[in-house]
Amino acid sequence: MTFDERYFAVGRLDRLSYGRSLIHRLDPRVKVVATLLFLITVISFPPHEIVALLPFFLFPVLLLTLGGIPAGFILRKIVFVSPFALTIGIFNPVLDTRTVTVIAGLPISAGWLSFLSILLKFVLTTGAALLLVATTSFPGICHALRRLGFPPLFVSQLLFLYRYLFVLAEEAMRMTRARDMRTFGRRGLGVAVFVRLVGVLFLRTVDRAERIYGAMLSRGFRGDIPMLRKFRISFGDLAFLAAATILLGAFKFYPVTEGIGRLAQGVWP
Amino acid sequence: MSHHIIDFADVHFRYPDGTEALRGIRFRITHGESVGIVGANGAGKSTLLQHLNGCLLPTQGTVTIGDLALTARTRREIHKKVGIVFQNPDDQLFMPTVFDDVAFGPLNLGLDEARVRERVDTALAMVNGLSLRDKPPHHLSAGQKSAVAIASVMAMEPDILAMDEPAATLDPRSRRLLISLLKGFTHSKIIASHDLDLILDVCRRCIVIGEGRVVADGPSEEILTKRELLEANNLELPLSLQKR
Amino acid sequence: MSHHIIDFADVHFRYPDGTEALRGIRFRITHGESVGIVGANGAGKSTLLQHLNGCLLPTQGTVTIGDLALTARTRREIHKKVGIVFQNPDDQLFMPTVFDDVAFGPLNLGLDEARVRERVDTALAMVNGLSLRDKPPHHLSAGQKSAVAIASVMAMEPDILAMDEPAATLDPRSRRLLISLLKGFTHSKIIASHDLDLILDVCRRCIVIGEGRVVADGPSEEILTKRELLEANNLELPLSLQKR
Amino acid sequence: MHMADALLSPAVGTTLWAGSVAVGGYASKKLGSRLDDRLIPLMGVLGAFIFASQMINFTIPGTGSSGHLGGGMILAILLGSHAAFLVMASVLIVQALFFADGGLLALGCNVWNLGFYPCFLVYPLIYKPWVGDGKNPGRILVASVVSVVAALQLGAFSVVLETLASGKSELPFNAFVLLMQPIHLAIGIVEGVVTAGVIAYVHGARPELIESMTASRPLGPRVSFRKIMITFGICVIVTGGFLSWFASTHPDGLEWSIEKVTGKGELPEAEEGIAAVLKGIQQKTAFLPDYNFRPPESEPKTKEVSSDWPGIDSGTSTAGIVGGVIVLAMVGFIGAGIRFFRRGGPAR
Ligand SMILES: Nc1ncnc2c1ncn2[C@@H]1O[C@H](COP(=O)(O)OP(=O)(O)OP(=O)(O)O)[C@@H](O)[C@H]1O
Ligand SMILES: Nc1ncnc2c1ncn2[C@@H]1O[C@H](COP(=O)(O)OP(=O)(O)OP(=O)(O)O)[C@@H](O)[C@H]1O
Ligand SMILES: [Mg+2]
Ligand SMILES: [Mg+2]
Repeated sequence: MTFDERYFAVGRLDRLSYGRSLIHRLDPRVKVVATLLFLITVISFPPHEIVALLPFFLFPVLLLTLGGIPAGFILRKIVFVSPFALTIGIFNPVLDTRTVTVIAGLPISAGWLSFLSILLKFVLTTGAALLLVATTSFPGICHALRRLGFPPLFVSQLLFLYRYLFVLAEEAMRMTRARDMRTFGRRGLGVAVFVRLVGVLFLRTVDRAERIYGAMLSRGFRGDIPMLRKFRISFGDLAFLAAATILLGAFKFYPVTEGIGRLAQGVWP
Repeated sequence: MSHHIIDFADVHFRYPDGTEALRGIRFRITHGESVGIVGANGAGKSTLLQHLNGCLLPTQGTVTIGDLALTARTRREIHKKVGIVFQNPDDQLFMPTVFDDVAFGPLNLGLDEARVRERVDTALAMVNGLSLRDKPPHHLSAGQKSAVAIASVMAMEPDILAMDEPAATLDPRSRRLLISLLKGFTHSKIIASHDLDLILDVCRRCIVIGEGRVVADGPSEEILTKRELLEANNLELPLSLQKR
Repeated sequence: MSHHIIDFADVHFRYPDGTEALRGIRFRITHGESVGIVGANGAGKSTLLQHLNGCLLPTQGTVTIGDLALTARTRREIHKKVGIVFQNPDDQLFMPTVFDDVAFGPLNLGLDEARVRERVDTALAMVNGLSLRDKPPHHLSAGQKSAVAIASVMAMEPDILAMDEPAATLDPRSRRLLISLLKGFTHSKIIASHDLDLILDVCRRCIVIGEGRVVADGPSEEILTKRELLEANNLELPLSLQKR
Repeated sequence: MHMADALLSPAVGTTLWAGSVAVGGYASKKLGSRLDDRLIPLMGVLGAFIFASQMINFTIPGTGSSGHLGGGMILAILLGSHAAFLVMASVLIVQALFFADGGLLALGCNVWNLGFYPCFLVYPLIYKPWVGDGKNPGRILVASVVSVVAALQLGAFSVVLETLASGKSELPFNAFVLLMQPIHLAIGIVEGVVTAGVIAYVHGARPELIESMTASRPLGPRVSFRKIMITFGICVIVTGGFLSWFASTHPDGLEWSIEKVTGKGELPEAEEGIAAVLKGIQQKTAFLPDYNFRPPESEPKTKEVSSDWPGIDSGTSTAGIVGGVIVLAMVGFIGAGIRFFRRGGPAR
């Protein structure tokens, strides 16, 4: 099992962020801020809200299509991480059985409404996080964090984490592989060997940190990671942020869906 | 002895990111053969070797070891037969001391203590590593690690031996020692390496891999003297055949 | 130009676990020299190289680079002069993209943007790696990583270049490219390797290390043809000098 | 035990974000003031190590299932409170972004639950005093198990509080606690044993390593009383603020845990204000005047359905359904259209 399989194609997600689409080229800061606004707005709807959430799907769809991100891939990742929210949410229909409304003779309980609402919010929020990485790249997000005032120390070590994530995971994977090749049946798979494996990996990691530090020093490192990439907020970036804010506001404060529904009912009674 | 036969039938392998590392590998190795695998960086040698014991499973085609087709199910059976030495010895040494590491395989085979100790000593002696017995692997030099990794596989007495760049970090004497060790190993063996001189010494047959395909397959003396074939694959004549 | 001089005076080094890796190393390398360091596995080559830029500090004796004695204080000054390529490129490529990595050194030197870009391009072109510019290191093959690691050091335009087994993962063609790159580097260089043919091609002087001491020191042609000396140190004649 | 955005209300999310950012800023400042810059690669690489160690699994005796290492506690032991907290925050950021494990808003909660407790509470108050000079394997074992269990219990309990305070789940307090705590007790014991094993191994193999880390550790071997008080203070303020806010939205005290949460007072006052203003504007500008938009206050239905309810009558719900179908169709259409133009366009 490769690292990618274990963590459900992290490498692929990372690779998507090397794209050069319109969305990819937006300033990372703008995307981070817009994503946070989006999340807060979605989350701020009351527990039983459903219809008002639907227009928000416009955002992920725009990012997916304009950014050239495969929708199926993102969806599968969302499903992959859903168990916790589902487990907690599924109690709602059981515990809250008040009938709220009757649609076509079917009584709809409040619990089902709130469960569905959790599901929608889950898809929207999880999708937003994944799409942020897929269209911004992790280093881009790190730069944004730094410009947004996160301590340089924190951001630098975050970049190291990203860089060595793949290296160390592959290393761990190959160590496990070596162990599994020399274990037959259950022996050797227990905690005792595991603890040593992790211990060895830890020691190697620390040694590696030493060597990396040496390599950094020999290239003039003085406590600060310089970056050549400079981000300038362009008119396009501001326009994107403004448009996103206005749309989010509209979706939040006007019952768009219901309005359209009534409009449609008015037209086709 | 049909169980020492290795058969690759139209084996394809694609990495999760879409890299087509193997694109239709086909060969058959019979009992007692010694085969060298050569090719450019990124040609697919390591990927191929990892198919020998099911570390990777083909995305298309079949690998047969002895009379078992390689699948997720038969993997464990096959692990007992094939010993692989990986390119990076650090991947292979995971126990706190050299002794524990070499003993790990035999212990898991269920041998008793005396037998295990005997095997460990024999295997370490083979690679001239008896003095490293009680050292922790992360305190070894690169070449010492390689030697121990080889010992830890030899201690399992595999039917089929596969090695990926076994000599890259060894000093010339240890390399010679490895060559004689390999010559003395009478079962089937497969060795992937850029060290064409080693291949020429140890392997009677040589397979050239290029972009995931078998480009040439034949007696080493023949293949490794074809300058154009070699150069087309980022290789060159073995150094001992080059005039200075 | 005194600042390209390397002087080891009775250098000892003991690892925390008590291993005496260097036991009185003594040599002097002057400007423009090219020196090969050879020796058995575990002789102390990697340990010695790590003293060149203060990754390790001698437990006894002094290392002088140019006119500075190596201490914890002068380490930073010395880093600017010495570029080291480590045995494992993953330890060296620590930035998220190849470009950022190669630019790291020049940026720390305080160069302006245009100059940095120019240096990065020149360095990548040297190792035939321009096409890798925007890739993240974790998607490179072993050979490509080695090439980029070399570029990231060359971009610093060091006064002194040190490499530890630079050719171990390279295929024969890439190895040739490295050899010509090294031949073109006119400042001082030190290369530790078991690839005696590479040493013979690139280095005019050769130092043999054994058990942490200098065993022999002289012109490569001379040293690398002394069969007894070599064999006493787990080495042998370069393959291209061996008759087949 | 990662909180998900979908279970969170903005108030809870932002409160814990604020708490985590404050602690993170404090930790960075502490580290920065005595920064040994070799800590930067070390912290980063150890963050990666946490992921890597999770690639290695083991079989839990007797159950046949497999487990792996968690994170926070082992980092705290090896790096000290401040650095460990920052590393843990980074690990959680990467999990939120790459694995979509937890969400971005829930990040504040997760950093708090999985970083703050082990690093700033359990490590200095439980682990350090218990383990003593760290030379006795028995004490390491006991201290690790107790610490990991304590940290996980605190974390799990916080998840319960945060979820309930957000009011998205109908789970009663008792049931939720019964669901979370025992599971995490089991996990904690296994993880504690594993943590102890790793620490003991590292200590045996490279004693100087742990010692040197201890030496450069900002929170020295003697935990000062002042620091404990500060830590506790922050903790009390955040939890207190959090609980009082919670209490104010659920005025009937403990009854909320037994009766169903009726989802009252979801939005903070300010947003109500904005909403009111906007509604006023809407009425004044007579936007779509013919269509009867739901004015929540004007339709108080039965008593049990509180004012916050979407005021559903069959008319609005059919409008909602029709509208929903149309909105989704429109979104799909927009997506398909862009795809079409991108394919056919000059870009490819
Ligand atoms: N984990 C991986 N994910 C994606 N692609 C990979 C992975 N490992 C290897 N590859 C790619 O597969 C191809 C074959 O790689 P492989 O490691 O088999 O080459 P090799 O012949 O062993 O090269 P070398 O001589 O450098 O060891 C290369 O193009 C490489 O980039
Ligand atoms: N981190 C370490 N801790 C303790 N001992 C070490 C450590 N690293 C190396 N050694 C020991 O120091 C000696 C010199 O090791 P070094 O790595 O310098 O050898 P080398 O000449 O580079 O060998 P190789 O050719 O195998 O790379 C060896 O005996 C080795 O076991
Ligand atoms: Mg390979
Ligand atoms: Mg070495």
